[in-house]
Amino acid sequence: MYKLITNNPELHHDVKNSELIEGSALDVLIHVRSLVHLGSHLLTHPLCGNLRPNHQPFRSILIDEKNGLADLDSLSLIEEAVRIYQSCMIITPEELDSSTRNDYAYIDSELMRESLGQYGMMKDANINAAPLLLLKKEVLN
Amino acid sequence: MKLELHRLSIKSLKFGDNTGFKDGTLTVNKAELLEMISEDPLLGKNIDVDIAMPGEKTRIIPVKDVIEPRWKIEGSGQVFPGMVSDVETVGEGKTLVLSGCAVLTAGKIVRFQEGIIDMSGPGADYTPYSKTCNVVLVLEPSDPNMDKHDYEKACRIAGLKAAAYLAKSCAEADSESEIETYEYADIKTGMNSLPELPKVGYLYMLQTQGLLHDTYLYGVDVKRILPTIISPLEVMDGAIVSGNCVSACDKNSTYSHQNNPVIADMLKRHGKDFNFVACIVTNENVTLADKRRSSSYATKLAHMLGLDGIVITEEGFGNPDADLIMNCWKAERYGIKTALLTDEYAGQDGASQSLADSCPEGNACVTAGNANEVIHLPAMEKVIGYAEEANVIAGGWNGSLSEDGSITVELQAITGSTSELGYTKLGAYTL
Amino acid sequence: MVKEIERELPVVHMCTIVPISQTVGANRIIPTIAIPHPLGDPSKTPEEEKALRRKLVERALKALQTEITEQTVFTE
Amino acid sequence: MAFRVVHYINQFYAGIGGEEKADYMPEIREGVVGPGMAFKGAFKGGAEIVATVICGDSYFASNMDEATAKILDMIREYKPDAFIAGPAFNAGRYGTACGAMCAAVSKEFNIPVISGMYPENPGVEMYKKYAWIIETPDSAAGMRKAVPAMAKLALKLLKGEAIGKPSDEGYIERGIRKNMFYEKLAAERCVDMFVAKLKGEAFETEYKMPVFDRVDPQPAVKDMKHAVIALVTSGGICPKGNPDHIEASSASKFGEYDITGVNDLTSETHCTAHGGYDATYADQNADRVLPVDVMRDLEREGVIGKLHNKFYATVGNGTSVANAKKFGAEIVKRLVADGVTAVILTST
Repeated sequence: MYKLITNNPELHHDVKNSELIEGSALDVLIHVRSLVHLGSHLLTHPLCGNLRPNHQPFRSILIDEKNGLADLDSLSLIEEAVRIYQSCMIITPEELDSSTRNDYAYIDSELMRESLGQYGMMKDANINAAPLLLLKKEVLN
Repeated sequence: MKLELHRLSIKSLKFGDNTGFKDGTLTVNKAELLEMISEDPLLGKNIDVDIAMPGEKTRIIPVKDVIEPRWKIEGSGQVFPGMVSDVETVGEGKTLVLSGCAVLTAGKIVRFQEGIIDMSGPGADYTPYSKTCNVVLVLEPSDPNMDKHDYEKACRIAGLKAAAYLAKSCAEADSESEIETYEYADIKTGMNSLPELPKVGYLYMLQTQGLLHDTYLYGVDVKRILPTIISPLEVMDGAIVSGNCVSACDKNSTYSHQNNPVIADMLKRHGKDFNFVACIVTNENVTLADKRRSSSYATKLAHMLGLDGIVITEEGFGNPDADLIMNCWKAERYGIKTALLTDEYAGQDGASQSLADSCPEGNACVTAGNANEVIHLPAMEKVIGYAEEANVIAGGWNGSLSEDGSITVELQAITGSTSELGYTKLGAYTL
Repeated sequence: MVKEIERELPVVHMCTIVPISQTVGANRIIPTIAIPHPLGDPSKTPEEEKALRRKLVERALKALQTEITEQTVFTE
Repeated sequence: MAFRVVHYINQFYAGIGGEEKADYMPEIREGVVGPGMAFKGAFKGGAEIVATVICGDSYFASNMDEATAKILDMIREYKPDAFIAGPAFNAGRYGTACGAMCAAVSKEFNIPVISGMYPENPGVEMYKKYAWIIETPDSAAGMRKAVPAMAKLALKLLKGEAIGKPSDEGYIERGIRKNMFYEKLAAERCVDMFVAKLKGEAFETEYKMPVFDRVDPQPAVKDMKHAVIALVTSGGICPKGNPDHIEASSASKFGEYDITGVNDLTSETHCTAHGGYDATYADQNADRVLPVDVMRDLEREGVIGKLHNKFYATVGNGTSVANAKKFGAEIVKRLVADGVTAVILTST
């Protein structure tokens, strides 16, 4: 069963099967780690986005919830992500002003939408990635 | 395939009545350029064009993309195919290049993206774009609440249009250009020539994680492709365009794609040290299934081509490290030797582990430096853009901008400082 | 840790993620049930759980009594 | 004006005495004591030892937190520009004390800290990240080599000069990444390295990825019925309340626990100290990680000779390779001394 684990309320509301973690990005990672230990597989990379922990207070991870032997790829990715988050300063959503927080939440949601769409997880099925760019006219010729 | 790059060397910039080239100076008709950019209803009224020259006490912040002005004067297709021109295949014929010149797009998209370019001082040493004569577009959306995808696209297109326009306007000066010729054989011929040399390729990883993390190939969003083969000459005509902004230090600007130094060096050594057969373009997606698929497919292409070795370059940090490592060990298991080009996030003290993933096969790894190292950038006389963005930019923090106008940031915030295409001389060693 | 022990005494490594065990240099390896409960299974009755644990420990003792020359994973 | 340096030495180098005086309490003396004289010469007036801290090795080892705090207080009023500890050569406890003090001083005063040790001194693995440790020979006979190298590096650091690679400066690699501008573009360096690798020529990677070595398997246990089997775990199982305060991650110690007469681990008696996994299951029944119940049954049935009456536990999560190695070596030493035949190591 696919499930999103997130501390981003904005995304939580838009997704079919989602668990909202009240806490930091690290809390999300640790919760996901426990699930991976019990056999869940990661469907998205836990460090999605080209951002250091101190630049991303939100984390959203899509998993395939299962019981059984831990998946090695998932395990090494989640353990590594936890290690990285524990090794440096992190920011929590609460300590940000609302405009910055919204930007972070927005980016986090954006980065997940594509993957969530692929796995049929969006409540609003119309949300698809931007269509291939076509220009109205040949501006330069 | 044969491509001639006709290089016009730009030594200075000025505004004037007619956009064109004379005696090393590129004159820009500001009104005409602004008018062309403003055609896009997504861009606001307060857009501006400015000039920044090497050595000036000028800071540009926040910079989104850097583009080298190019224009095809002969041959099929046109520069930036699928973006500001038709989708026809490029990479042959004659392309005019305004060497030493760059178009910079500046402006806020979301709050913490983009980078800093200082035209002089200590920061200038770290970015290749302090040495170019820069035409800076300062952009804003027509509606502050505009969808960020739309605005990112508008900024991206504005930069490409400006770059094409500037080069096109210099076409009459073609007779003054210096000509560089590149030839690239089809794979069959390439394979059969130079039988004594190892056959090698270049695995070109592109950032493709979503908004602000996308790259386009002939206008196609690269996250939707299976890894594919491209000739190095197509890259020079702008077949690959950057649409990503985060972590200024190691995003590959459109300029660095057009001038990809790995391709340049491999072409130079083709026929001497190896037989350079093909570039393979691959993506860096978010889902693990995509990562596995792309790495398996890209390395399978290398295997199908019978390559003996590949150079792999990464774009970005963290999540793409997983793609880099998968590409590395999957290629090595086919018996394909690899060399990797990446950068490091070893923390401000340099004591953390540099990469988020590793494999024992990655035993030939060059890095473009530690992006977390802190640098102090003294105040400049002129700031193009918004200095306060230093406090929210990736690599900066609240308080990065001092009252005296100086900025303390990680190298991360400087555009192109740890280019993973290897476009700088920066590197790291272990103390 | 397992390598340092192996320098002096025979050791069997019971762990859930076999490749990690291989990476850290264990020679006799027994795959176990799950990371938070390698030698148990909370979904079973206490009796069943203990029987399962016994089976795994017996496998470990068998591994210790088996001559090997390279890394070996004992699955029965 | 010369830079101010505070020097740390143990009771032996202060001329107070050997092992019998190792519980000597920390004190600080103005000026130079013992090997400080040699530094004085090596500094050539560029720096001056303003005070010397003396502390017994045993005292430091058994009162680390207290000793560290006390010494930091003593140093404070001397306003040092740099801190030098040792050299400790191959003396383990002295090296550990030097390393610990360097780390503490660096953190508290943010000044350069320099020590000198033989590469196998345990202080090296533990503290090389926090201090510049000059590589020395294994005994005090190497003093004449060690002091000038330490003094030279200290002066360089004090003057804010760039520090070269470990092999150039003589210090032990700290594992800290430092940027520099190379002669060539990174792209060209990468293609150079690529060509060398293709041709099978020697090349030096710019970033070393972790690699692992191997140990040959021990011969099998011949006589299980008379064997003594010990349990060891990296899953953090310990008596309830974690009496040794084993850290939830990046453990700096392991615990040794007596299970004489214990037939079963229960939620009343044992728990896990491990912070790297959901502890619910191990806290409910620690046999799920450390199978004492089954081992007792097997002992009673005569399948094994005996379950060793002590088990050893640490936390594998985030623990440095150096520490894990050290724990392994120490544990096996004790097991061999106790006549153990073979080991079951469980991990989570």
